[in-house]
Formats: sequence, structure tokens, C-alpha cells
Amino acid sequence: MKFERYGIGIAKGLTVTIRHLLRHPTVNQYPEQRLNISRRFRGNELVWNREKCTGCGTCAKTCPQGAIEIVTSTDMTENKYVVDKYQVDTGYCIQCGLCVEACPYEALYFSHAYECAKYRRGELVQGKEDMLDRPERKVSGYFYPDKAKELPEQTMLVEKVTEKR
Amino acid sequence: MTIPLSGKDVASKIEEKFPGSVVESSQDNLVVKGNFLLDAARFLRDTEGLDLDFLNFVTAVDYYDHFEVVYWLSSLEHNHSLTIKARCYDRENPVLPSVVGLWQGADLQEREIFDLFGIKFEDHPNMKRIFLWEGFAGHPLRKDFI
Amino acid sequence: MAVRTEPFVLNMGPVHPSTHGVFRMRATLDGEVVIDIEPVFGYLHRGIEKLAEQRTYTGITPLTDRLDYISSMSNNLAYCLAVEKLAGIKVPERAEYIRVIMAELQRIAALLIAVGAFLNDCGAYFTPFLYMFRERERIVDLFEMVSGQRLTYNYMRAGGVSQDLPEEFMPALRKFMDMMPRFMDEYDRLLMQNEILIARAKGVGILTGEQAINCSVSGPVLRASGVNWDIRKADPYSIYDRFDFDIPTQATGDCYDRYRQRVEEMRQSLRIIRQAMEQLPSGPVRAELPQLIRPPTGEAYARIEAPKGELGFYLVSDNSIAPYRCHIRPPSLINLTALRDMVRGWKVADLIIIFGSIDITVGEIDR
Amino acid sequence: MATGELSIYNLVKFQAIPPDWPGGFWWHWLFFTVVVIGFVLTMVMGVIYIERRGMGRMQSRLGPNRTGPFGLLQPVADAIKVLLKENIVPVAADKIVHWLAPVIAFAPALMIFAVIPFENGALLADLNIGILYVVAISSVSTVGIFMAGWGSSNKYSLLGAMRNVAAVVSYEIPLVLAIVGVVLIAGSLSLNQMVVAQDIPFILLQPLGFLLFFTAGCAEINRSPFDLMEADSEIVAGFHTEYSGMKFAMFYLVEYAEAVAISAIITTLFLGGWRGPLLPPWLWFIVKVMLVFFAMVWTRTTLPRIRIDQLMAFAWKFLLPMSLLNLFITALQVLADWPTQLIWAMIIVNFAVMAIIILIWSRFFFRLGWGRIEV
Repeated sequence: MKFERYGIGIAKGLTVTIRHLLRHPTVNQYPEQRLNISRRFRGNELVWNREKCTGCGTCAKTCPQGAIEIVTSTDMTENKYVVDKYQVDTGYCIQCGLCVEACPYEALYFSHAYECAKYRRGELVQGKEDMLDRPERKVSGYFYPDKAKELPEQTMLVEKVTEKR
Repeated sequence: MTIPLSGKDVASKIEEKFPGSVVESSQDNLVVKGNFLLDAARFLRDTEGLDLDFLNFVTAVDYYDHFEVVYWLSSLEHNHSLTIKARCYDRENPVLPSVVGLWQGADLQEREIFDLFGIKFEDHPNMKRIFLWEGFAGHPLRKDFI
Repeated sequence: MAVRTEPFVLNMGPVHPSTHGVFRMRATLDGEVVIDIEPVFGYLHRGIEKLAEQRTYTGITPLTDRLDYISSMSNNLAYCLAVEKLAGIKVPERAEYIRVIMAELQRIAALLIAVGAFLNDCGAYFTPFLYMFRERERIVDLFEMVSGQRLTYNYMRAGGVSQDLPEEFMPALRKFMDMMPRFMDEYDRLLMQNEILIARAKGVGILTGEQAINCSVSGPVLRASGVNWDIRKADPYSIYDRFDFDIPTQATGDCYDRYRQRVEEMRQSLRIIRQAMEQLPSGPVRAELPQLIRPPTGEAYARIEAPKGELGFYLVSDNSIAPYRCHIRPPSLINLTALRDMVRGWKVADLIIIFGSIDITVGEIDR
Repeated sequence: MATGELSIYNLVKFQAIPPDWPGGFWWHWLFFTVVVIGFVLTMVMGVIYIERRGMGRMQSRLGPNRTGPFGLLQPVADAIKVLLKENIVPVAADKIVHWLAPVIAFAPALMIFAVIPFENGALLADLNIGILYVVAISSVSTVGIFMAGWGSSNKYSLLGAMRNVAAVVSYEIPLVLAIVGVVLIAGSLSLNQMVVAQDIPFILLQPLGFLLFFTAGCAEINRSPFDLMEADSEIVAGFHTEYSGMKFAMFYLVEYAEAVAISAIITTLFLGGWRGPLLPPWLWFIVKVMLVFFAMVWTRTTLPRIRIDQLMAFAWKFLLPMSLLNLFITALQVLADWPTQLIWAMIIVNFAVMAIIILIWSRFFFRLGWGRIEV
């Protein structure tokens, strides 16, 4: 190396780092401070609306992982399908969102919950009852813009952190 | 815009130089005989006006009765491209000449084809499996591999 | 008296701090000097090409996210272009613009990681890496807003994008665009003229233009060697012919040039995004398509200028709902061809930075 | 004992044993041994905290803040965690060497503090050859480090250890030559005497010497940008790749104890040691040590690492001639009695000389490394 700049480059770099010492750090303290996640969040839990579902099985056909299992029987009196078994192995789910997009009757949503770690693989299988659309389960706005409006706005690093100069 | 060269025109040029080397040709591509592949490739690379000096990729397709090795060539100077193909019909021990001597970029890709399709490239400096370990049974990208 | 020395083999990886993934290099060393090197990989091989043969055309998009997992949007784009070429699908105007914005943002994000990791390999203890990750985080936030996830976006579909931009996206993007040039200047101040970095990277690992072309090297590595070849200009896909941007090139093709090249490319990407933001039309974002795409028999190769180089998808269709053959041209793997020529004769420390300057993602090598 | 007889008792005289101590020498010895060990351990904890928090903030993050108030107990948590780890010895390792290495590396780091004054006369042993002792002792840890590299039979370790030996051997020379300038001005080899002689901090009289000492010191104790002996991105962790548990803790301690030692020596030689207004002397000393250490953290955060051949070239082509020149100029100035008579002239002249020498050297003479080797 020729010291073409006599250490000025090094000095410039040092000023950048020392300035960061006086700035706000850009991290947040996770369990105490929580940021709002995206309104279109794609998590690993699904929300299923029993009333709207017709048991057509489009979701199971679209799922690239084959994680959705649906068993239906015909109800002759009401002339429709009855969903006997509907279960998703979220351990296999890659959260691509194709099932939600494919559902022609708007019966399948993503859940807006994100701390869904489990201790056993078996617990990851969501049965019919776990997936039901209950009021306490917030629904993500993925593919449903009207649902997205009800959710809190996403915290963006762009807006949250102001750099002290 | 990269202009795709007409396979028919190039095929006639190759045929002129090496009679009997082209199997078939269409607007999009041309298929050369395996034993003429190296000559044809050298011709394509070095001929004035063609100058296909950049090998975009090499891959293989398994059509059950034969393998088709696809070379997608382009010229950075003239900004045109050409697809040439070579077929091998021997499923047990398919062999093709290696083009590493012409385009070094084929090095890892030919090893990959050897690994996943089992097509052996002659004169390749380091013909070993690349992703799978030595002794892995079968070649996964063949259609008959389950 | 000559000292009798003996070369020894050093196994770098598969678990090593600077192999950028599960990657192994068998380096033969003479003292500190690298005599020979053999890259070994396959530890992460998932057989995506084989998987793709059993999936519908739509179902492959999530797989492409997992190729080069730090530039998923680019992978999505390349794949969707290939399917559209194969099936002859026309993409709505607005979707094209959204795609360009996403692809260029993704390029910035991926190049930030590339540059940060390269500087980290040079030994700047995580500082540039963390600064650049901070800015990448801002981009990832934007991606999370549109697609709902932070790494595997799965946003683009054959015939458009999965859904329209949310209304709060454009203000956030505008804010980001105002911020970014300032941060770029800061990175330049941090290490660009640093004497130690220049001493380490200048003249190290030179790849000449001819060598680069012969090795099929593409992307920033090729352009740093002085070859003016960018697919966005040479073979404009999507709507890149509507934007005004330059292709920066460097002269010598050493590690420092590759670093400079990436920084320059980020600046150009910012330019493209700014133009795309201004021109963004309204309208539909997704072409009307059947659930299952069934392209006619044939083959198509679509390529894009991904952050790492030419990323292409070679699809062969047999008129069924799944491709007969799906070949991915991975820039990371093919750029590695040149590694051996570049590192021979340099020291172990240089081996690391040359390797870092090529910028690979193992997910793409072992696809 | 006859004068002129060449014996160790004659060469090394213990000066300044406080006469009013009950029991005299032995009480003094016991007291300061405890003080030194306590000082080193607490200082190591302090500097680890400074390094991790300071580096965190400079990298735009927080650093450890969970253990104790402001994360002050983080070094304790680290230590407990590391001590509870399993002790792994590689099968192919040379067991005895592998076991001995951390001990041999650790002892000298502690021994350096025997001659560093915390206050006027407050030191374990006021050797009249104090600085020579420091120089001699500090290079002993290299033996331990080389043993670690050799004994663990790992290629990364070996590479790291060889780099370390090469670096220490080279950098010892400019380091000592930079010290000699200070010795000339102070007129004594005893560290306590040097501090007493510093009415003006010697950094002003010896700016070039300070720079050289700081650089060479950083190189000796593997601090960035000369940390290529344990370059994590190249050779994983260098000589302590194969160490775990208690033995790793020892190396970790050595690393920071040496950093504290070099900071303490810089403080003593160039920054006026314990001298300063208002605050008690020992506090001044600690504050200065921390400041010097902070400068090391600062460079570590910012600078990339240099290559081994560049490291050697830097020592032999850059630092060595400059330190010789510095020594020569200082000697002339001392001969002309400037340090006592023309002190302000000397400060100005020395700063000018520093600027000119660095400029000339960088411009005309200096090339780092030689690049590619044909294979």
C-alpha cells in the first residue's frame, strides 16, 4: 500500500463509528418492546370459516407441500358437502399463501398470531376445531384488503428510528 | 435485445464445414451428433461473425429413450444467442465430449450433469460427483429415479 | 540452504465463519500460500429441480424463494418470466412496474449483504455488516408490508404479482429513498478509502475480462472485470428498456473493484426505483389466468440480472400442469468456476476475501 | 556485597520499600500481590464490559444489557458460562502441552503488573529496570500461545500460533525502540521514576514514539487491525480453536489482561501515569487505562485486518526505521538538554518531525506486502 492519503481514510472511518456511539441504537428489546407486524402477515396458523367452506378442496389441491388434508361427505338433506376432517400439518407448511389465494369462497385466512412455537411436532398439526374462526383470533389481511384495514399499522424501521445527527 | 440466431442458418454453416454432423435443426435450435460436438462448438466459438464466446448454461433433459444435453451460447460482442443440443441414446453408459477446454464455465455444470444424470463427459479434468457423495446409487434427475 | 517444506491440506468448512453457508473448500497450502483449491458442496442440496417436476407451475414459486434466499424477489421474477415466456402470458402494466421496484429493492438488499459480508471477511469486525443489515432491514420491512413475510416473499405470480401494493407502501418507500443516499455516503466514508482495505483488496484476486467470459462469470463480478454486460441493458426483460440508468464497470477486476462495483450498482438501482415510482400507473396487477397453467409443448429460457449475476430458468413443457424439466442457471455456482484461478498463489487471508468478493449463496449452489 | 560483583542482587535492586510498613517487605509484597490480582481481574471485567457495550453502540446496537444493571454483570455471566463448559481435549493433541499452554500464557500477563505504579511508590516491586522487565516478561506469553497452537494439533491453531510468533518477534523491536525514547528523556528505567519525571505527559514530547508504541502494542496483543493471529473470519479462532471450558477462559483472560497491561504501560510511559489534578491518583490511573483501552476498541470496531506479509512489512519497513529515527532525534534533543530547557520548542519540533517522517515514509519508501506468488 502506498499511503496515498496518509491515514485520512482511516480517520474518516473512525469518525463514522464514533458518531454512531452517540446515536440511538436501531435495535429493539424484543419481549418487552414489540413491533406491529405486517398487516398481510403470513404466519403458520390458518383460520377457517366453517360456514363459508363448501368442502371443495381447492386449498388441498393447491398446497405445494400437501399439508392440507380434507375429508368430506355428502349431506343429502341439505344438498351440500359436510367437512368431516380438515387438518393442516403446519410443520410441513411453508407459508406460501397459495391456499388462501386459491379459496374461491373466502373461507380460509391466515392468522395474525406469531408466537406459535410448540414443543412437539405432533402439536403442530392443526385440527378442525383449532382452526375455527373465533373472534379472539385475529385474522391477517393477506389477500383480504378489507380485513387488513382493521389491523394496527405495521411499525417500520424507516419511521420508527430517527437518527441523531 | 439479444437476437436468437436461427438454428437453420447456423446448421447449414456447420454442415458445410463438417458434413453429416447436424442431426436436425429448427428455428430455435439445432442438434448435433455427439462425436461432432466438440468440432461444432469450436467452430461456433471461433468463427468470425458468430463468436459465441459465452456459455450461459449447460443442462440435460431426460426424454426416456435419450438424453438431450442443451448448450445455451451467446456472444457478448454481437449480442446474439444460440441453443445447440446433443443427444445420447445409451442409457447405461452415456458419453459426450466435454467442452471445458473451450468454455471453462462448463466445468462445474458438466460435473453437475454427471452427478444428476449420469452422463459422462470425456476429457473433463475432474469428473467426480459434485452434490452427492461417491457411491450414491442412481442419478436423481433421471425420470426413472424415484 | 533451502528449507524443505511440505504442502498441507486445510479443510475450510463446512462450518467456518466465512464460507457464507454450508460450503467447504479443500485448500492445499504451502505455509500461508494457497497452491490449490477445490470447492466442495452439496450439503444443502434439496433437489429443487426434481421437486419442480412434480409441482404445478404456481406451486413452484415458493420453491424459488428458497434458492438464493437473500434475493427471493429476483428469483420469483426470473421464474415468472420463464413461465410467461413459455405460456405466452401478458402481464399488466402496473404489475410490471411493481416487479421492477421489488427487483431493484431486492438488488439493493442483496448487494448490501454482499458488501457487508465482504468487508466482514476483510476483518472489519461486524461494523459494516451491521450497518448494512440495518438498511437491509428497512427494505425487508417494505417487503414484509407487501408480501407478509420477511425472507421468502413468494410475491410474484405468473401473470403479475399476488396482490396490489398497500396504500401505506408508497410513503414508506419514498421515505426510504430519501434516506438511502445518505447512508450510502456513510458507508463510503466508513471504509471505501480506508488504507488497510485498499492494501488488502487492491490488486488481489484479479480476474481478467477474457478469463471472466471464458468462465461464464456474470453479474457484478463480470462487470468489475471491465466487461460491459448487463442483461437489463443487453436483453431488456420486463420493462427495463423504459428506464434511464448506467452500467458501471471497473477496470482491473480485483477484489476492491468488485466491492466498488456493487456499491455503484446500488446507486443505479436507486435511480431505477425513483423513475419507476414516478411512472407507476394504476390498473390491475394480475392477468386473468386459470387456476392451473398448462403451457403448450416447448421450451423457454428466461434470464434476469439477479444481484449475483445471470439467473435463468430453462423450462421444458409437455403440455401438462407441471414442467417436464426445470433447470435453474445459478449465478453463484457458475461464478465459482473462476475461484481456483483467482486464488492460486495468494495467501489464506486473500482466499477468504476473494471468496467473499464473488458473493455466493449456498442455497443457490445446492439447489 | 561488593560493588561491581556481577550478581542478580546487584542488578535488580528493590527500591522504595516503604519503611513505615509493619513487617516491611513481606507485608508489602503480600498486600500488593492481592491488589494486583484483584486489579487485573476487575479491570478485565471492566474492559470486557467497555468493549462489548462500546462496540455495540458503535455498531448501532445495544450490547449486553440483561445481566445486572446496564448489563454490568455480563462478564461474570460469561465467566460462569465458560467455566461450566465441558473441557474438551482433541484426541490427537499433545496433552501436556495442551494443558500447560494457558498457564504459561497467563502468568506473564499478570506478572507485568508487578512493576506498574498505581500511585507514587504504590507498586509491588519498584525495579530499577522496570521497563526492561516488562519487555522481557511480556514476550513470554508467546511461548504459551505457540504451545497452544502446536499442542492442539489443529491446522488453524498452528497457522494462528505461527502468525503470532512472527508478529511478536517483529513488533518487539519497534516497541522497545519506542520505549527507549521515553527512557532517554526520563533518565530512568524504573516505571515509578518515569511517572515522577513526567511533568508534561511524554505523549507531547514523544508523539511519534506514542504512535509507534500504540501500534506495536496493538500488534503484540492481537488487537485489531493486527488481530490476524485469531482472525475469526480466516482461521476461525487461531491458537485457541481447540480450547474450551476453563482453559479457554484462561486464554480469554490473557487476551484482556494483556490489553489492560499494554494500556497501563502506555498510560505510565506516555500519559503521565497516576498524575493528574483533583482526582485521587489511582482513579486517574484507572481512567487513563480505560481511555487507552477505549481507543483500542474504537480501532477494532472500525478497521479491517491486515495480511500476514503486510504485517511483517509494516513492522520492518515502516515502524523500525521510524522508531530508529525517532530515537536518534530524541537522543540529540536530550544531548542538547532540550527536555529541561526548551520544553515547548521540543514539543513543536517533535510534532513537526512526526508529520514529516510519516509523510516522507508513506510517500517515497513504503510498500506493503508483495502480493501473488507463482505456484
